[in-house]
Amino acid sequence: MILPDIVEALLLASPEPLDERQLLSLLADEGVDRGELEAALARLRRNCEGRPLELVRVAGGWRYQVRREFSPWVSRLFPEKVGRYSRALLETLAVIAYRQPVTRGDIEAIRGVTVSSQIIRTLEAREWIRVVGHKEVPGRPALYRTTDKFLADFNLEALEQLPPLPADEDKTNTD
Amino acid sequence: MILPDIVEALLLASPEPLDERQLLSLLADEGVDRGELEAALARLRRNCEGRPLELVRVAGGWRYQVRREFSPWVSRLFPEKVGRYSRALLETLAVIAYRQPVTRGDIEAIRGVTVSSQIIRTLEAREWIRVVGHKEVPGRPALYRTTDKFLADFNLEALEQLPPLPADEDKTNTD
Amino acid sequence: MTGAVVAKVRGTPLHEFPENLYIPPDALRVVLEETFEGPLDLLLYLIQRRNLDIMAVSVTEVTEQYLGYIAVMERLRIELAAEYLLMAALLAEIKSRLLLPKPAEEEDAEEDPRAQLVRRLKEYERIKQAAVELDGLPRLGRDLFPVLLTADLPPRTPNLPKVTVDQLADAFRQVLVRAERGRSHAVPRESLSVRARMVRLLESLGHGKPVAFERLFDPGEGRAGLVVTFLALLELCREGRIEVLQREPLAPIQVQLR
Repeated sequence: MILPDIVEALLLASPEPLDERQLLSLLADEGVDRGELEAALARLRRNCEGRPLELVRVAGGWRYQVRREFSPWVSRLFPEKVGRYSRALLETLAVIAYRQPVTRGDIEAIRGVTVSSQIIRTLEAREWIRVVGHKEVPGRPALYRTTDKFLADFNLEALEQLPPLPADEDKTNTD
Repeated sequence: MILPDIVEALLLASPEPLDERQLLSLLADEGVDRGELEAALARLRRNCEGRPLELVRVAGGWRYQVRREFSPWVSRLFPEKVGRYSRALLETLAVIAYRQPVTRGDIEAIRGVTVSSQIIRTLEAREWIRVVGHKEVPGRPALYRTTDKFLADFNLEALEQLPPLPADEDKTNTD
Repeated sequence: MTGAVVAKVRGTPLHEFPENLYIPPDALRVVLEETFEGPLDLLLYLIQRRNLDIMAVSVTEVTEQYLGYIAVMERLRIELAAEYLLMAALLAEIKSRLLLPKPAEEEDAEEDPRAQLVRRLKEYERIKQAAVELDGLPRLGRDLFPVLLTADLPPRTPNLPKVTVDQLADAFRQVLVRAERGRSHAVPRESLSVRARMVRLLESLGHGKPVAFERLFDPGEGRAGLVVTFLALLELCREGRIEVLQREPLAPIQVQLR
């Protein structure tokens, strides 16, 4: 058995992305070191060239996925999942992603409308956001942050990879 | 896009195996015929040679799977939880081991609580106890003994090797 | 705008918002509820329709238009979300300030509501844009699909719990200790609980009517409890406090106070 094959087998069979630390611990008996693992991962990435799947690094680890070009066909497998979200949900998610941690009050101040509990529940059910604490103001409102699963589901490794917000020339946005 | 790539993408992303009929209906817009599909599948099978995954025909259709040779590593992804036996089970087994042959009534008298049939079944399923006869009293209750497998599993050659119980000699001496 | 459906009114698509203030009355509610994400969004639309920069916008003009919408809504008695009315009040205030000469010393007293509004509009515009871009990112389940393969694993021998001989000896010691404890305290405790059970039985028979024999037993108590109840019944019989009746052979047994 050679290392890249074993790593490929692990990543293909894992329901969740696996990061380097997890892979090294799965391969502890074989005494694989980090350098060898990284070389194996690099090789597996190259092996995907010209193939319908790709190996990507997202938040949480490495994941094999079918390339975007094939979504017209693959999405036919999941006709019920349209994957369309309302503007209200996307705007709420955007406020949390770009301004985290935020309370519902913060979201309402930015969007100018009440935040529906349904939207918050949907975002929590998708595990895209979670409560990370409470703001020390009267009522102790919950503070929301996005999760690693949010990043992974949007094909991102870190928050810094989010598309930049349009420039804020006049710096009126304090605090 | 070429047909084998599309079929590969579909099979890699599908949670269930796909048979030829399903694949043809997913590719209806492309006007793929059965011969072309079969050629694509044959090619995909060949492409797997020497790789950690294989394309196999199972009851529901075609599916990619990780080869058996990789199970030593892949099974580490799914560690099995080792259960624990309840105190009631251990005590029942202990009473049978130290006081055999015993009836359920004897076990209940010693432990002071009812013996669940589930426990007796579990112990019989592990082949640690078995019925060796019936007590000649009304109802003719079954008499249980431990088995040779019990001795083997507990690393004993004979019942005499069971740890001696100080309380056995002087039953009132219970500090 | 032309081409894209901006709203549907009873199934008829509207391809653009009518110029000026006229919106078919039926459409107004739909437009406000489904096309705009609130008053900031409506204001942004009014500004962008003129292709203007937020900073350069004539507050007076936008305010006129916004208040115009609100006035139509009120005339049609369409219930408006509170946020729209709040914005109308803010705009009215800004407009009134612009009409009045500004006293110089009030400059820094509080933030100019116009500047505040512009700041909010810009922040909202940024988030609105960010939401569009977020939606444009390749998303798992829509554009990208995770590969999760079945692994061909050999059947596993079930991983049965392990027990050592010491654990077994331990378990038996515990049984013996418990049995011993049970014996030494058995007599006083048992007689006490029979006494108590007799009192309870007398209470439950207190209303004088006969009670079915089985109803006096609670199977949930377990063997010991059932035995205590039975002993209590026998004791009550012996003392002549209760009588046990059976109208004919195999008929239900009944218990009542004597």
